[in-house]
Amino acid sequence: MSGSMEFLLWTKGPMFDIAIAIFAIGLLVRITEIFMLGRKKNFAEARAGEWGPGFRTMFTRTVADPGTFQRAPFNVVVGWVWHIGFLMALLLFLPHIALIESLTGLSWPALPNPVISLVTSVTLVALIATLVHRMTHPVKRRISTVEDYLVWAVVFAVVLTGWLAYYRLVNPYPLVLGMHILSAEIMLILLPFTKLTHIFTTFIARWYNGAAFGRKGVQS
Amino acid sequence: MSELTLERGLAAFRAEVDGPVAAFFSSCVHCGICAQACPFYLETGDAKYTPILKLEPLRRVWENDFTLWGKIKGLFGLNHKVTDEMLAEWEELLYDSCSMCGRCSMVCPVGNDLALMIRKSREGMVQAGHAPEGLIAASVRAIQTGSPMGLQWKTLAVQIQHVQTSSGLEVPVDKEGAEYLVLLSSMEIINFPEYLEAITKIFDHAGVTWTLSTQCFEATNAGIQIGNKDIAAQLVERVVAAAEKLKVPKVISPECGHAFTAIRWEGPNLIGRPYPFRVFHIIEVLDELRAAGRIKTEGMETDRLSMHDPCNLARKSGVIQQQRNLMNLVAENFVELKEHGKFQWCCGAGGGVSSNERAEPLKMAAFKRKKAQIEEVNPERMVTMCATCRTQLEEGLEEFNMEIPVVGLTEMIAEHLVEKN
Amino acid sequence: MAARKPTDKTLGESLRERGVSRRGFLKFCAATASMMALPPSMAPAIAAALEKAKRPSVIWLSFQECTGCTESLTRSHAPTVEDLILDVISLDYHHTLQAAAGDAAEHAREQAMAANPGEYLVIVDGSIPGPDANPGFSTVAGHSNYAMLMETVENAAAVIAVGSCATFGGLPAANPNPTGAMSVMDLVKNKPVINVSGCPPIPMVITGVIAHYLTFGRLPELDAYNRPMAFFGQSIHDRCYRRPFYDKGLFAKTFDDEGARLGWCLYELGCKGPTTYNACATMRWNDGTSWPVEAGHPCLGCSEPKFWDAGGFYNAVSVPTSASGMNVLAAGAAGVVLGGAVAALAKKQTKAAVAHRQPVTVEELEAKL
Amino acid sequence: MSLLDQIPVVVENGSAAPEGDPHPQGYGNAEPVLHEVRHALARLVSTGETTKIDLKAMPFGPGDLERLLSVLGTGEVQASVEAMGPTRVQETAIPGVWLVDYLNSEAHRLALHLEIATVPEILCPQPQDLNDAIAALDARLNPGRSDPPLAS
Repeated sequence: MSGSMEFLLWTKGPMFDIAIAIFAIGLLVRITEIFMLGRKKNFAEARAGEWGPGFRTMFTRTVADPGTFQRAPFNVVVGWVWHIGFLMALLLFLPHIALIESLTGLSWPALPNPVISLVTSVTLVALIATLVHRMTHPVKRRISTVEDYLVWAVVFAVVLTGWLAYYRLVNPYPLVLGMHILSAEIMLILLPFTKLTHIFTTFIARWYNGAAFGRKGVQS
Repeated sequence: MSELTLERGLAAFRAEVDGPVAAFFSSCVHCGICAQACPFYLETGDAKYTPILKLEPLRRVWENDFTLWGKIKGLFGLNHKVTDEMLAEWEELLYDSCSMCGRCSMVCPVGNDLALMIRKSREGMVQAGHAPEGLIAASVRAIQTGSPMGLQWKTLAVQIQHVQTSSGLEVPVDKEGAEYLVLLSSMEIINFPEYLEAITKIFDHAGVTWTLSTQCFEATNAGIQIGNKDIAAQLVERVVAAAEKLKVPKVISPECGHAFTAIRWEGPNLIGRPYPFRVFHIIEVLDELRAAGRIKTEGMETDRLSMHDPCNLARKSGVIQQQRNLMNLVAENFVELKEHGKFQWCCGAGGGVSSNERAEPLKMAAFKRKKAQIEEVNPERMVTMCATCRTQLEEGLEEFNMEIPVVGLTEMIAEHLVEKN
Repeated sequence: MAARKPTDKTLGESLRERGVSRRGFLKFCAATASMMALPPSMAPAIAAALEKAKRPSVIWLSFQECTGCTESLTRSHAPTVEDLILDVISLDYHHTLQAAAGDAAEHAREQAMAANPGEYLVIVDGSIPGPDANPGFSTVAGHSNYAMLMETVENAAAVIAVGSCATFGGLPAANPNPTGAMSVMDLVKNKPVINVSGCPPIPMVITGVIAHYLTFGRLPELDAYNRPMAFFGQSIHDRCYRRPFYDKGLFAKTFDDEGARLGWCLYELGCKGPTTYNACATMRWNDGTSWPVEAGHPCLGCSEPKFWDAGGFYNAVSVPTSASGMNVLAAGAAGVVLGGAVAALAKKQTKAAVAHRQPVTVEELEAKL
Repeated sequence: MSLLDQIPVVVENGSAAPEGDPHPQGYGNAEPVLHEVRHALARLVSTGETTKIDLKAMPFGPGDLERLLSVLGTGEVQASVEAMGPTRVQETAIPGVWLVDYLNSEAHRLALHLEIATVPEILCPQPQDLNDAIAALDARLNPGRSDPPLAS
């Protein structure tokens, strides 16, 4: 007997354990690789410290410089919209907070569900826009790999199934909730092995960037 | 005789992979924003010039040899290897179409320092025997003759003679214990001899003790441009030896961009030890003298002036405010280019592109970005502080029939010095 | 009660015989429609069907169960149920309710089966130790549950599984399922099986399903779990009067906070309403008085498969059933070790590469010119 | 639709809560039912179609039914039908909207309907009973006669 509820319980039980284990092991492997490689000692006289500029760049790089915004407004705006939408839905939707609390004991206030559902709808539209952009813009077409499309599909599936589950547009509900959880688990599993790693490593990369420029006296 | 091979190249690529490289490649999401910062892509519209794509060889080495996932893929033969053919194809991307201006490093949303990785990639390219002929020739000349252009002291000696005659001032040579050792670039000596006369006047005016060294006058470093530590380190060692011999506490890098980053930031790491002296760009020194009140000027330039920040000086070395202070000292009608300072646009000639003859068409294409910037503010003259940039600006403006003279900032300051009685 | 051949009279006739007026019949139909969760506009169709419906013989089998389902049924306050159970249907065997015992009781069952082959209904509550389990785990009159079930359904018209044990295995089948308990639909493959899940099911739903069968003479529309759509077609969440609070993001955080007092959504307190399909929100319990959510307690999801094994009753639906923060930490620690090993190896390689790095010479470069 | 305007229904305040109601306006399920009633009334007016709404099938929370009934109010007509226990019919303050409460002989509620009709169905004589009406009356007029009278 394998119905929708059994499927949901499988995604909430054994599959979740597998996914979270692969995610945690894989991600820590990745981050350990980076830090173990480290940097060589720098003998050049520094103009400024590395930590301050490094931390600043970790945050400031989130906002594009005005020139880049003018030259690639679509890239910047759509990228922003869907990232913020995804993060809001991930971190400020009550069921997700309950999940995080069960794993970590940490919790925070949620946004009202209609806000989240609106944000998710906008995110879906923005994600479709990014795909169209990737398939049509000459640079993005040229540099895109199978992985880019795979990752897009997984991220889109996570948001779409979440949206379908929220509006209960697929019956029975445990089926669509299970699909949502499963797609999120696939995303967790893929995360350490694809560009999704940037969710974590971008802050390391930005720090290195900010530190390298910072010690030369430029806030990058 | 040993030769440069793919294997040596791959080993060199591997030796360049460190924490930042791993973090950068782990983070790239293929958003393509770097292309929007690259004059070579923007002015040709060819997507192969997207900066991150230029780094594909290094990325493959990283993925195959430094990630668990890459090793697993390798077990099943699923990884993409770096081949000799690939490197041959990438030679154009890593040299001809990149001036290492670092603008992409400033805009990458995930914080990748792409220019750093280009520099690292060139190490592998040289070892694999895939560097452009022009840069190889310049490197060989630099090692063999002391100058990438094959210039010798006797040519400089003639210049010194001219300067002394026209200024009536002494050009100090091999003066032990001077405060500053002044380095020059071959291009300056040949194209812009005014520079030597200008600093002679300014230092005399400000009462600075300085000297040239017959042992080493060349500041430029072809090894940095081609991307080889061994060549670069030898060239740096010459400067260090000269400075140590003359016991100077400070060394001045001339109006040349890469020479400054080479001696200032890479040098100590190339030789593996800190310097016993400090390194300054001439603009830094002039601004310090200005701040100390040791430079007195009279009269102002009245025409509409704008300024080109050399990438190596501004974005890559943090010298941004100094040249503006000096401009304001002598120019009353100074207008900034729209994007300047750390967000300035490259002239298109840096990073060895100007020494790489076959890259000439790309170099001129990339210049169109600078040209558009200049057209926007429509100055009567351009001011800059890098001989390579200055040459490129002059050639480019001439190519497009724009009658805008280019002047060096140091010379302009020298022209306004208050005459001593 | 003795087994008897069902009369040839239709239900309509037998009601009128008992002096029910046409207005009374109309009222009966209205009540029946309400009980079957059908709209009032269906009353004429019900009236027409009742004019033709025959009384079926019913055999009720109880296996590994707690009698809660029977208790629920007999506490049904739907007032027509006495008529339905005692008069309208012919309940020929129910070992908890019937007066007869021992051989007489078993005889009644056999008689009912023999008298109405292919026409009698079998109602089952409780789960059944499967064919591979020790048959001695649960027996009635010396027959294993499995043997009795298979024998009884052989000539039945349909089987109605009542309660979560009969429908999904329920508590006996919960991990580790010591008796190898199985559900009716796991075992009965060649007869229609209608599932009326719940622990216990809403009494009105039990009688409603029986009423539907005997009114229309056919099975109601069923969902993927063979449950009647009329009662199980919508989730608790969709019909919950507290749903507007969910939609507005107003949640009770504890059982005694302000939100709980104001009747806000119980999602965070573990309500399984979103994944649970049942009619509690409209039919309610205790004569329509209230139901768990109205009483301030989250839905346990008792009418869904594996509800005993679906994680804590007081954990939100989104909370995984097994992983804990410790698992994540352990996996992370393993990652650090593994990553460290890989990186150390890579670093060793790099060091070797740097150490054996052959310096580039001018001669080598010249050779390229 | 001009007729509708004359009907004094104010559904906007439909969920106007009883005193001390802790819920903000707009909560509860009384208001949607009132809108359903409004649509049913429109149908009754334009096409004569009647509607029955099973209130027991509504996902009412505490107080919802009371709120609904307090909005509908009490009208002029009350009726009671004795058949399989009592059935109480109450006209609401909205003409055409009736509350029909079906109870069994033990006064347990079988069903609770809102009926939107000129007259609730349960009050009307059933067609088959009407067919037998003359015979029934004749039987009372002439208790002795056995031959049927002429049909009207």
